[in-house]
Amino acid sequence: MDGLHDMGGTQGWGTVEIDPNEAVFAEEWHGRAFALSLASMGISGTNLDAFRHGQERLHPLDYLSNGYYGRWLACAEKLIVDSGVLAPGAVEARARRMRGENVEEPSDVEVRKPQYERGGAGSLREISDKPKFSVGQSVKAKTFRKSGHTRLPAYIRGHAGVVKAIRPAAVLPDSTAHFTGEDAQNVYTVEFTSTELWGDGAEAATLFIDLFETYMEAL
Amino acid sequence: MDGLHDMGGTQGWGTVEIDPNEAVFAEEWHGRAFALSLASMGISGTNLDAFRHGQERLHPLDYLSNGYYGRWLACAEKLIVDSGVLAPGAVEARARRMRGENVEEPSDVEVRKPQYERGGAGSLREISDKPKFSVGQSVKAKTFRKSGHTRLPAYIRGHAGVVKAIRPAAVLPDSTAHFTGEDAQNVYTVEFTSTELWGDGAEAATLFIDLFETYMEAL
Amino acid sequence: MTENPRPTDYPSPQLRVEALEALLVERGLVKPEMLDGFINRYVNDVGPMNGAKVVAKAWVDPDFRKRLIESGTEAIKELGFEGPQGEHIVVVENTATVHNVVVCTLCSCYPWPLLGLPPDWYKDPAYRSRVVREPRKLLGEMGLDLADEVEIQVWDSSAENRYFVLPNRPKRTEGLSEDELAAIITRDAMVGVAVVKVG
Amino acid sequence: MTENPRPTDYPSPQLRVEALEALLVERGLVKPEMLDGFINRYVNDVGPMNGAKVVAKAWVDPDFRKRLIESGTEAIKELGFEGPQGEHIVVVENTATVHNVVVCTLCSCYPWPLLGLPPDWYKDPAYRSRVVREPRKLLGEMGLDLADEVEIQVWDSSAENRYFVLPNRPKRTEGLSEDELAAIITRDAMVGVAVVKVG
Repeated sequence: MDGLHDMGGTQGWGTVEIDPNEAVFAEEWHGRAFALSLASMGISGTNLDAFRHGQERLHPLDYLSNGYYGRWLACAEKLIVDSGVLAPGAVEARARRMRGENVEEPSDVEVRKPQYERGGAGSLREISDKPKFSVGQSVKAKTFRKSGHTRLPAYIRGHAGVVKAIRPAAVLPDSTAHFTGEDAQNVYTVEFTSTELWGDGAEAATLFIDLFETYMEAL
Repeated sequence: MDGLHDMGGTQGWGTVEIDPNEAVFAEEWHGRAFALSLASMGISGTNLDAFRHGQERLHPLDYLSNGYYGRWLACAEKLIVDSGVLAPGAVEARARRMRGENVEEPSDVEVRKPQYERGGAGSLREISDKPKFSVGQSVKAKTFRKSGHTRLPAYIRGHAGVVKAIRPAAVLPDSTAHFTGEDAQNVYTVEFTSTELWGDGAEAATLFIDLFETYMEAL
Repeated sequence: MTENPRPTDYPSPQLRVEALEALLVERGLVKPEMLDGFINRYVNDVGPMNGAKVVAKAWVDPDFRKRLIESGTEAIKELGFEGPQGEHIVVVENTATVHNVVVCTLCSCYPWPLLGLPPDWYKDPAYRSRVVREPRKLLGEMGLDLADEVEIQVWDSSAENRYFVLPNRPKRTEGLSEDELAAIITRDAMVGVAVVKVG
Repeated sequence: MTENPRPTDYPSPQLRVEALEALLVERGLVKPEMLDGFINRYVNDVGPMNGAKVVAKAWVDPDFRKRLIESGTEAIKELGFEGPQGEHIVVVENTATVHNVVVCTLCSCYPWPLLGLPPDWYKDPAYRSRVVREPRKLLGEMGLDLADEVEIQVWDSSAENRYFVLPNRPKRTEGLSEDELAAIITRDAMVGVAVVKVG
């Protein structure tokens, strides 16, 4: 989807501060949110790609307001509610009760975890399809706009690059996140010049990005 | 600039609620922020295009967090501080003092309003350049990425359309917002099909948008 | 060029607006009465009632309608409506087969002299982002279900032209006076997210 | 598909995380000790000290370095490092003329088995957005001024491959042991926003 999460090359975000004394979890709830997020994929019967898409589906203010673990927590809750394991509003109601509000908790709903087949643990797969593109070949990233999950960032779409390496095949996030199949396929690291991506005035640099075979076409 | 403000076609924003009983200014500060924003352009010696760009330069959280008048207020303050009429931090310090904090207000700084010539009031101009494009002509919006202000939205860039109408010439926001000249030029309303913009699966619709001559090239 | 987000204890907009006004008043750069004037103007004098008068007149006066479509700004000035955000007003007319809707995807440009300041929904990122990509779906969610055969035309106000929708006159309004017609014409119909209905 | 933003009195993340855990524990779907285990693992056992061992070994052992570059995941497993977000690790080596830097523009993918969880700056929208467009300027702001003749290579981790930077070994470290070398290797150098310095 064309959302806020797709940040490559967007402007207006200010400067980056490094805190050399940063704790792994700056606040205690960050750690709990992290651990619950890891657990949420199993509890909701989803997967890592669905978890990433769940973050993308947060409203931008929710995505930004409570930082990284804020968006993980909101996403964990979303996946668990989507699966019917908890009722919509259950977490909010419990949280309000915890701070003394007299609200009713919703009744449980029917569990409806996504039904789909996984071809194994993790994301890498052995496939028999030979790579369609070869190292050194000129390729172009497809130009597409879709409402669902994809790992083809907007800043690459329509641009020409060169295949740098062929990586292990992996499940396609675009279908895995929506439980419509794994569609495992070849993955390539593709090299782009900064001027190709950002225009003639761009800073000199080389950009490498991993693209699934279906994101690419021969040039 | 490629910022959050360029919202056409972006996803993840949820649904739209109409409040039939909405007041013109829902809160009293909205009205003050509105009026101060109108005044801020004169006070800072800037212009409407600079005001729009000032909003774009807010951090996305500032842009979104306090709604429309929140971003107008933040932008008014930014233009006034940029011009040296108020010192950086002056508004924050006064506001903190108003709520009882014992903070010092910064000393005044040197006023440095932008120096530039305006060709008249408002944005429309009489120019002698004949329109480069004619009604019915096929054109393409340029593909560019720039860090400064522009009124060519990302969702139009690189797409082909047809000139629908020639409008009154107007100052170019891209230069006017940066005080580098008015560069008044012809403006066109250009028609795009939804499938051209959003791909084959798009809802059927026709999109009309106003483009400055320098945003366009013949197809 | 841009700034980092504010600290969590950053003063509220309520306080900051007061602080900004106080600092400018102290320096003699604004007068509170001038600000009051701006506010009063858009609360009391400039609003959708202006646009409604234009539409009602166009419905009853074919010559005015013709001038309005051909040269909106001048026709509207005949009724005394002009001012900021009205340098060049283009009137787009709905028909049996075309429905127009207006947006400003880049900020929230709006024809102030005819409609006053824009409502919240017009400034909502959800409206700005979606109406150019899925107008029929969005209008449906907002309560306007258009027949399949009606073509949707979306006008993105990206320059200084301001678009204003001339809605269709509803049936069974033949007996209404121009003032009575103006009373049924809504802001939302003149932006294009609604149609005018009777009673 | 997406949701509207929360009401202003929406409970804080602190409260919601407690509420979520309580609801899941009541249903027997998580055990608090399991969550403690996840947390402890990434606070105590998995962090940049792992990556530092890999780099130090690569600096002193040319055969290991060769295996590391050719087949990162397997070479790293020799040292016992593997796990989530480490299915396929690719090591990119800095040279006198090439500096590598890693990002994930779409979320914040990071080689957990070698570096633990990513620091705030890596997850910051400013880092994610800018390092692919103006890396030299951004690295300069972050304290790393690269010579003009050094080419910057940016690696955007958009699939399941995880990138890890093998920094240049600084001069005047010939006398240091592998453990002493590991002690000077920083997280930031292994992501590519810093270089390794001596004392």
